Parts: sequence; structure tokens; C-alpha cells
Amino acid sequence: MISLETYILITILSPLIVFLVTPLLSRNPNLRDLLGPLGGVISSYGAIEIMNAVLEGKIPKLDVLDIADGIKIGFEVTPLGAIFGLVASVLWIFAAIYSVGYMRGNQEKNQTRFYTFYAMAVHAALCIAYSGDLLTLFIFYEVLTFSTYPLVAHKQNELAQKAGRLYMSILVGSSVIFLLPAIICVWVLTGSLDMSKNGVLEGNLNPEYAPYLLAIFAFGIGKAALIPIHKWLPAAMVAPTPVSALLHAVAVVKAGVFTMLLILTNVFGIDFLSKTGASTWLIWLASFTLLITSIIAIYKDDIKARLAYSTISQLSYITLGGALASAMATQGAVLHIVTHAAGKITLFFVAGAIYVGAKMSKISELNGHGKSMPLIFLAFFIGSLSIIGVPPMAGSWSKFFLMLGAAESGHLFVLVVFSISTILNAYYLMEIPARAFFLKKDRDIKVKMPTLITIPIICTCFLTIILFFAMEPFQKLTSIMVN
Amino acid sequence: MISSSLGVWNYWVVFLLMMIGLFLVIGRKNLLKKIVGLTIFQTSVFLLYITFGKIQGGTAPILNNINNTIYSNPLPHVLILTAIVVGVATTALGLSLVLRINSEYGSIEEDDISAQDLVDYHELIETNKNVSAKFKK
Amino acid sequence: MTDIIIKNLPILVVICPLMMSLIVVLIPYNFLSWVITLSTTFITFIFSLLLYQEVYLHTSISYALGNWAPPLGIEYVIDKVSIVPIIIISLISFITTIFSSKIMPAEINSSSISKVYSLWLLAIAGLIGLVTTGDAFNLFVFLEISSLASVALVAMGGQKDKQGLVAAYNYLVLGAVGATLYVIGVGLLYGITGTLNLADLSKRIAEINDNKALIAGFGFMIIGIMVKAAVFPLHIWLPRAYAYAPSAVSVLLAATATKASLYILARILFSVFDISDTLIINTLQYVILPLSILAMFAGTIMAIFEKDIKRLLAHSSIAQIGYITLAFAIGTKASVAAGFIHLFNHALIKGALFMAITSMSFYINKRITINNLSGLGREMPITFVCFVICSLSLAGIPLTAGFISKLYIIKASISADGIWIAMLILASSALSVVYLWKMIEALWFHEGPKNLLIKENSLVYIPLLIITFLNIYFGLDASLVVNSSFEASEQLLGARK
Amino acid sequence: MDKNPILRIATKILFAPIILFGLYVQFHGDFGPGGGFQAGVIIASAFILYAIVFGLEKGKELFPLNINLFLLALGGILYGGVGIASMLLGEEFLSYNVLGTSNQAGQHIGILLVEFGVGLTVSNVMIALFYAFADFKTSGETK
Repeated sequence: MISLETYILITILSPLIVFLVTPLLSRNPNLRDLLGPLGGVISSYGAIEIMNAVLEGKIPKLDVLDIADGIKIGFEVTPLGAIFGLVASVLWIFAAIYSVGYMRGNQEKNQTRFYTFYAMAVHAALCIAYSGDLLTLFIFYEVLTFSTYPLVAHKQNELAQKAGRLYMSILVGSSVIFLLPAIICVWVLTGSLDMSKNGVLEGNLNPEYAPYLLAIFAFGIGKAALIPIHKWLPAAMVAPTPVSALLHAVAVVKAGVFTMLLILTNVFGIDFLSKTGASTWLIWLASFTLLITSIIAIYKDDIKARLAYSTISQLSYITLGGALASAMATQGAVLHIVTHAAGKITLFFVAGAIYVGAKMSKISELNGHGKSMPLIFLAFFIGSLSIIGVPPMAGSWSKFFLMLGAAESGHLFVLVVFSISTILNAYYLMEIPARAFFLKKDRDIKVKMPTLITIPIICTCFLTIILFFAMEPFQKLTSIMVN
Repeated sequence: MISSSLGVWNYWVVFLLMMIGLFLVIGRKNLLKKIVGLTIFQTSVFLLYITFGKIQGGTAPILNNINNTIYSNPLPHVLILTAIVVGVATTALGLSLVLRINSEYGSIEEDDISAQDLVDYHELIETNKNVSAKFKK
Repeated sequence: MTDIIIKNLPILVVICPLMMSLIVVLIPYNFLSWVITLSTTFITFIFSLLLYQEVYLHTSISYALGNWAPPLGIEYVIDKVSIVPIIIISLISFITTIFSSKIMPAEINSSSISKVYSLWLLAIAGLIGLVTTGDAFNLFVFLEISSLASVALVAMGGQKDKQGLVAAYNYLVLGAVGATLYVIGVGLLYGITGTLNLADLSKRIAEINDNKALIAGFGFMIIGIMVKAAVFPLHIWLPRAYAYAPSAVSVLLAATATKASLYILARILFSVFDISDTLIINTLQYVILPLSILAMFAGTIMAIFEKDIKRLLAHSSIAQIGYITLAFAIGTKASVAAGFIHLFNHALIKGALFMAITSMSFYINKRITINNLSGLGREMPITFVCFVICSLSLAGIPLTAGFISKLYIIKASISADGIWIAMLILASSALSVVYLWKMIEALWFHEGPKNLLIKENSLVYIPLLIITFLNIYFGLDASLVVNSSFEASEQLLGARK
Repeated sequence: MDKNPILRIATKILFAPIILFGLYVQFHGDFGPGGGFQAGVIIASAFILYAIVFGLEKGKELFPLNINLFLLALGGILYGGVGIASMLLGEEFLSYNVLGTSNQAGQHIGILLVEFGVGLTVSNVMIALFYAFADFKTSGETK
């Protein structure tokens, strides 16, 4: 029976192999484009095996490289890591297929470079998921930022460069100035870089400084897009849609909130937080981000910009869940990672499909085009239902647990925040299918939709429904994580 | 009384020379005068070392066969021998540079030189600017 | 034969390049002089590796010259502290000599090539001697040998661009003033203690408590060395000297010259004087610490606004020197070790960056400024990839050597509860990303002259590949560098704090 | 300069004694004041005097540049050679008391050779410097 360590290797190394092999195959595009989904399937297989192992309570551990005494690159799969790893690898399959359809539909230039860095980004995300200690986490967090830069600045025109510069300065700046010293503070305080199930800071940090250390951490994780450091996400929308689909709905932002949750649970520890109340300020900040970005999303006319702001608000759901420092809320937050990933990737796929098929990117132009692209808008409808949290979709589970957690932790005003934002979600997401199906068409456009785009959309859309019924293994994993 | 002040007297000269040398190096704009200042500065160090070596009543540190004569300490003298050679090397290098600068720039006044350098620097940046401007669409 | 070599290793490392520099000057054929220089630097590197082994066999080797017993005669001291700069200098000089084969003839007319290589070996011998000697005045002699040879080398740049002469002139005058200040300091200390041997000096200084001449001597010595090490306010000579020197020379000087003087600064501060007496603590806290913080920010900001790339890299060197002096100024064992780690890593990083830029200007045969960088990335892929990796290493991005040194400096400053110092370090290193990114963006994204038919010459990019590989290797497996630095700081600070 | 007979004759007469005095200073270095540096400068001054009075070309004829460079390097190599010889004989670098039969003789030989090496180098450096400055054409000929 293959040992656990090789599963970790399978999951992590398959995107790396795709990264190394793709440039060699730039001659024949078909083989090169096949690599992506193939790599995705292999790494998902590994991820599923790891998840089963973690479900049985085993903790796969693998030390790769010993840099110096006390510093090493080592992998250790936490329940949270297993979930994120599975989400990233499974959705990579669909995103790889989708990007082939999109890139060919749009005749984009230098696709080989695109696919190589695409695979590298997934590799970095998976390494973050399975990282064993804070330093490995930081190393691959940086590698993820640097491997996504060529994707964001793909078009190489003036706009892409400016967006790339903003993207890099915020993400690298925040992680170098805040996250690195925070990690080193933990290293100095606890004497080692490792994390443990219910927090390492218990005895080593006197409680008054806990909020300040948490603040350095929170503002260090630029990818979790809290208010002052969220500007990079809308700016990164200038990238081609497969990039914003996988990266800004799944890999990059999820790595951010994954790191946030990991810090909150495995470095600070839930009961240490609830005891010292160190994260109350984070609850206020997350709720504020949540509401403000939902309101901004309403005024955004461009589809991708609206989805970008909706992503920022959904990320704050997860940060809020973690900050509530209650077992139930953390479970809700982790489940929200899964459901939001599935839902949001569908919405981004649809936005890309509309752009490729009908060359439209403004919501106001969508009136009456429901009939010409029925499947696409139906998928959008189901996806947004899941994000809003309507029962037959997976999103309802995570929102339910989040609200339960809010009640359990005694912060009742958070319940109010959740309900207001659900209403806002409904408003700005439902506007698109409503315009498409009910309003009158002002001009008709010949729609040419490549099949390679519709397949992934349908799959991810069904995923949101299947997840509603198949939420049981994820829920078991989060309960292992919490108690 | 004089001998005690004598020791002090030497150091006054040393540090006076040193400050004159430094002033010339910093104050003067002419490159040649800087080299002269530098040499004065280094000579003052030689004097400093020799005054350290002087032992009262000691003769020059050259062996003479009258036994138990007191010699002043030979070590500073030897060190200064090397320091002199170093001083010569520095001055020679400095002067040859001044010559080359004079033949390239036509003057050894610091202001004219830095003026010409500034002109060259901006010219270099300008020529490349329109090169890259041509390629920006 | 081998035991003679082993016994005389400390001196062999110095006289091997020194003697060969005298021989090389007589060789008329340019290629032959390059071959001899290359083999000499290679042998010196092998000797330094053997020395590394010897030092870790018995903790410190003292080698008396000309059968005068140590306190009187000149004593060469090799211990775990001085082996670090020796390895740095010999390694970098070997790689740079490979690099100089194609680059040197392009900038210096063929009649004076063998003279340049003799000066080249002389400068290397001076630097290695500076680091091995245990005698204060002998240190001055080597200081002068290395700086005069470097001035002459920089002046060679005057053949291509006349500003090289003025840069050499400034370097000479400032270097001579610095060295003379150092001699005055040594003289004052000799006047009080009566000895020139550094180890003996530190014993005698410990006995004298706060004698005025001692403080004056210390002051002169430190200022003199700070001029040579280009610590912030005294660094005016460095940008122009590195910018207008011939390409290969600027690579050598950028990576090794200041490193030797920084090591001497550490040796004077910590081993000659005692870290626990108030004089040193005050100097560290109220002089060197603020100066290095100023250096970090001034260097980086100057680099951001600089147009000429070689000057930009020189300004960034000043900022990096600020990191090293800051690490020394914090004064704990961990921070001095972090200083040594960055001493090693910065030599690799800055050497690689200068190599990349100078090979680019060699290919397009023009002086590189931010404007004519545009589009070159696609024309010369190997050089560009190496340049990107090494600038990531400068910014301290993980998996590179720069990250390791940044990690340890911040850890040292935080554990010396200087969280503000850590924040300042990170802010300035984040600022350094600005000018690095400006260059990378210009190289890759901007449109430039197409199909320049640049054929990347193997002799030029092989050393670049070697040094980039070292940058990554010491990022992945830094245990060698980290352990020897901690051993060095252990020995340097000894039983003290 | 070269048409003035008094100077020409004076230099012709003085040339040999200066060299002789230089050699005297050179080889009496270890008893009385003297040694390599001073002797080298004295010997160099003889050649420079000749070059000044008889013109640079004649000076170069007397003492050509490439020999000058060769001797310059030879002096340094001699100095280092003594050191390496003593190293090969088992002692530390430059402990030349090993060279001779007894310590005393070894010291004697060693210091003599070393001083001679220094004398050679210093004299040739001074001459080289004089040549460099003397025929420096303003056209920027390389140093």
C-alpha cells in the first residue's frame, strides 16, 4: 500500500512536473493543454487519499529539506490543510480544461508561459496547504505571489503592468513587512517554528500583546484581503478569466484565508483567543469589510469587478468565522472555504464564458441574452444561490454553521451582519440572471460558445449541488480539527 | 620644565600639521593642492610616531659598540620607513591621476570637472530616453 | 611537500597571489596572463578551503613570521572568525577572474592587460592579507596595498569613460585619509600599550581603564576603517568608484573590498576592545546603530532615484553594508552571527548582480541605464533569468541566500527586543524591491530594440550561472554558512554577552 | 639642456660615484644607517640625473623601459624568494636564519638578499615613475 508520504509527494509534485514539462511541449499545443487536467486528476487522487488518511486520524508528515538548524521545509497535513488541498487540486482540473477553451476561444498570445506559471501557482497553493511549519508556509506564500505575477500581468499592456505593480507591491509589501516579523516573533517566543493543534502561544505570550501580534499577522496576510490591503484583488481582474477563476476564487485568496485560519487555530489557539479576547477587533474589521465591499459590489457595472468585491466580502466571512473564536464558527469558516470556492469559480467561469462567447463584460449590456446562452445563465443562477446560502446549495451549510458559531460565541450583532450581507448578496448576484432572462434584448449578437467552456461550468455547477448532500466527510474533518 | 613642555610641544606641531593637511584636502578645490595637503597630513603622522619612540636621553637607534648606551625605541622608526614608502606610492598615484585628468578634462579645478561630469551624465540619460521612447507605442 | 603547505597555509594564502602578481606583469601575452591569474586564484581558493579544514581541526592557528616570537614579530592569526572573509574573498575572486576573460579585453587596450591582471592579483593579495594578519601595522600596510591596487584598477576604467579617473582620484584621496586616520589610531594605542600585536593589544587595553588617549586612538581607528568600509556618511567615494571602474573590476570590488574592512571593523570592536566596556556599548548604540539605519534608508532611496544601473547597484551596496553594520551594532551573539551570514550572502548577491549588468553592457556595448534596459530581457534570456534570481535574493525572497540572512538579522534584532529595528530593516528591504522591480519590469515588459542578434558568450554566462547557483544553494542548504557564522561570533564574543 | 657642457661633464664625473655611494649604503645597511630603500633612491637619482641632463631618449638608451620593468619585478620576486626558500627549508616564511650554516650566517645572507631585492625594486620604481611623468604626452597616453 503506498505510504502516506508518497501521497503528499504525488499531490505536490504533479503540478511541479506540469510546470517543468509544459515549456518543453510548446511545439504541439494539444499535448501541452492535456497536461493541465492530467496533473489535476493525479493530484486530486493524492489529495483524496490524504483526506481519507486524515479522516482516520493519521497525520501524514514529510520533511523535505533541512536549510539550517531549526529551519526546514517540511510538510504535515492538518485537517484544514487536507480540505484546502482537495479543493485546490479538484478545482484545478476544471480550471485547466476551462482555460484551454478560453485561451483558444480568445486566441491569447504566449499561452505556454501562461500554463507553466499556472501550474506553478497551484503547486505553491498545495504546498501551503500541506506546510508543516510557519517558515514553509511563508516560503510558499511568497512563491505563490511571485508565480502569479506573470499571470496577472499576462497581457503586458500598460494597464496589465500597472495592475501587476499594485498587485506585487501590496502582496509582497504586506507579507515582508508584517507577516515575516510576526512569524519570527513566534519563532523567538516559542523557540520553534512548529504549530500545534490548539495553539503554541498559550504560555509564551502575555495576553496584553496578543491583539498586537494578531494585528501584525492579520495585516501581513495580504491575500485574505481585509479592508486596507484589499486593493490588489480588483486590480488583478485585468488578468484573463481563467486566472481570476482559479487564482482569485480558489488558490490565491483561499491560501490567504487558509493562512489566517491556520494562524488563528494552530498558532493562537481558539481557547487562547476566546480567553484573552485578542481577536475582538478582528471581528469588527471583518464585519466592516464584509458590509462595505458588498455595498461597493452593487455599484460595479463590470461583471468581474462585481465578483471581485463579492469575493472580498466572502473572504471576510471566513476571517470573521475564525475571529469569533468558537468551535462551531471555525467549522463554518472552513466549510465556507469549500462552498465559496465551488460557487465563486462557477460565477467566474460564467463571466469568462460571456466575454468569450458574446464579447460582453458589462452587466448593463446583458439585457435579454438569457435565451441565447441559457445554460450559462442557469449555472450562474445556481452558483449565486449557493453563495447566498439557499438550502439545496452547499453554501447554506457553511452559512448555517457560521451563524450557529456567532450565536454560540455570544456576538449576536454578527448575526445581524450576516443577514444584512445575505440580502446584499442576493441583490447584486441575482441582478445578472434577472436582467438576462426577464428584460428585453436591445441588440442580438451571434453567440459562439466553445464546448470546452460549457463542460467545466456545468461540472462546477453540479458540484455545488452535490456538495450539499456530500458535506458529511468535510464536516467530520472540521470536527476533528476543532476538538 | 622645558623638557616636560618639550614633549607637549612636539604633539602640538603634529596635530597642527595634521589639521593643515586635512584643511587643504577638504578646503582646496584644485586637485593638485589636495595631493599636497594629503602629503602634509601623512608627514604629520610620521612625526607623531617618531615622538612616541623618543626615550629621554636615548641616542639614535643605531648600534654603536659603547655598551649600555640608551637607544630610543627603534620600532616607530622602522614603521615610519614603511609609511614613507606608502606615502610615496599614494602621492605618485595621485599625481599621475591628476595628469591624466588634466589631459582628459583640460583642467584640474574640481568645479569644471564636476560640471563636465554632470553634462555627460544627463546626456547619457537623455540619449537613452528617446531610444526607449521610440519603442513605447 | 604537503606538510610544508599545510604548515605554512596562513602565509601561502597571501603570498601566492602577491608573488604571482609580480610574475604576471612580465608576461607579454594577454591570454597567458589571464590563465596564470585564473590558476593563481584557483590555488588560493583551494588553500583557503584547506585552511577552513585546518581551522576547524584546531580552533585557531597563529603563524609567526620571520622567527620573531608573536608579541614582537608579525603574527598571522587564522581562527573561526577570520576564515569567513578569507573564503568569501578567494571564492569571489576566482569566479570573477573567469568572468573577466572576455570582459577585460573589451574595455582595456591590449597593451596594459597584463598590468591590469597584476594589479588584480595585488588587490586580492592585499584583501586576503588584510584579513589574515594579526598585527595592527601590518594591517595598515595591507590596507594600503589593496586600496592603492583598487584605485589603479578603477583608474583603468578611465580609458573608456573619463569619469573613471575622477572616481579613482576621489577613491584615492578618501582611502588615503582613512588609512592615515587608522595609522594615527594605531600609533596612539602603541604609545599607551607598547605593542602592535592585536591579541596582545586587547589584553593590555583591558587593563587600562578610560585613559583619554585610548578613547582617541579607538576613535581614529574606527573612523579610518569606516571610511574603507564605506559606512554611511563616509561612503561618498563608493558609487562613482564602482560605477566607472572597468566591468570586471567593479564586480570584484563590489563583492570583496568592503567585506574585508567590515570584518576588520568587527574584529576591532569585539576582539581588540571588549564589548562589555561602556566605550564600545556607547559607540555601538549611539554611533553605529543610527548610522546603519541611515545607511539602509539613504542607500535604498538613492538607488530608487538613480538612473545609471551600476550606480544604482552601488547605492544598494551602501544599504546592504548598513544591514551588516546594524547586525554588528546590536551586539548580541546571534546578531553578530547574522552580520557574518549577510557578509557572505551579500558578497554572492552583489557580485552576481554586477556580473549580470556588466555582461549586459558587454553584449550591447553601451553603458546600461534604466532606459536602454528595456526589452533586453528577451534578447539575452540566460543573463536575464540569473539577474531576476539574484535580485530576488537581494530582496530577500524565500529559497534564496538573501532570505536566510534577512531571517537571521530580524530574528537577532527581535530577540534583542528591538522590534522597531526589525520593522525598519523590513521596511527598507521592501523599499529595495521597488528599484529591483523597476529593473525587471524594464527588462521584460517594456518593448525594446528587436533581434539584436546577441549571442550569449559561454565564458561570460558560465560564472554568472555558477554564482546564481550558489545564491540558490545557500538559500536551500545554508547550514554550512549559518554554523560557521555562529562559530565565528561565538569565538569573537567569547565568554561575553 | 644637453648643449650645456659644464653640466654634461659634471654628470659624467658624478655618475659613477653616486652609484658607488648607493651600493655602499646598500650593503652597509645592517651595520650603519642604510638599507634597500635609501640605496635604491640614490641609485635611481643617478639615472634620473643622467636622463635630465642628456635628454630622455639618451636616458632610455642607457636604461631601457622593459629592463626597468623586469628588474622591478625581479626585486620583489627576490624578496619573496628568500621567504619561500626559508619556508621550503622547513621554517616559517622569511625566517632566513635557516639559509646559512649557522643562525648568524643565515641571518646575514638573508638580510643581504632581502635588502638587495628591496634596493632593486625601489630604484626601478623611481626610474619608472620619472619616465612615466617625463614622457607623458598630453594626448592621454596610458599610464
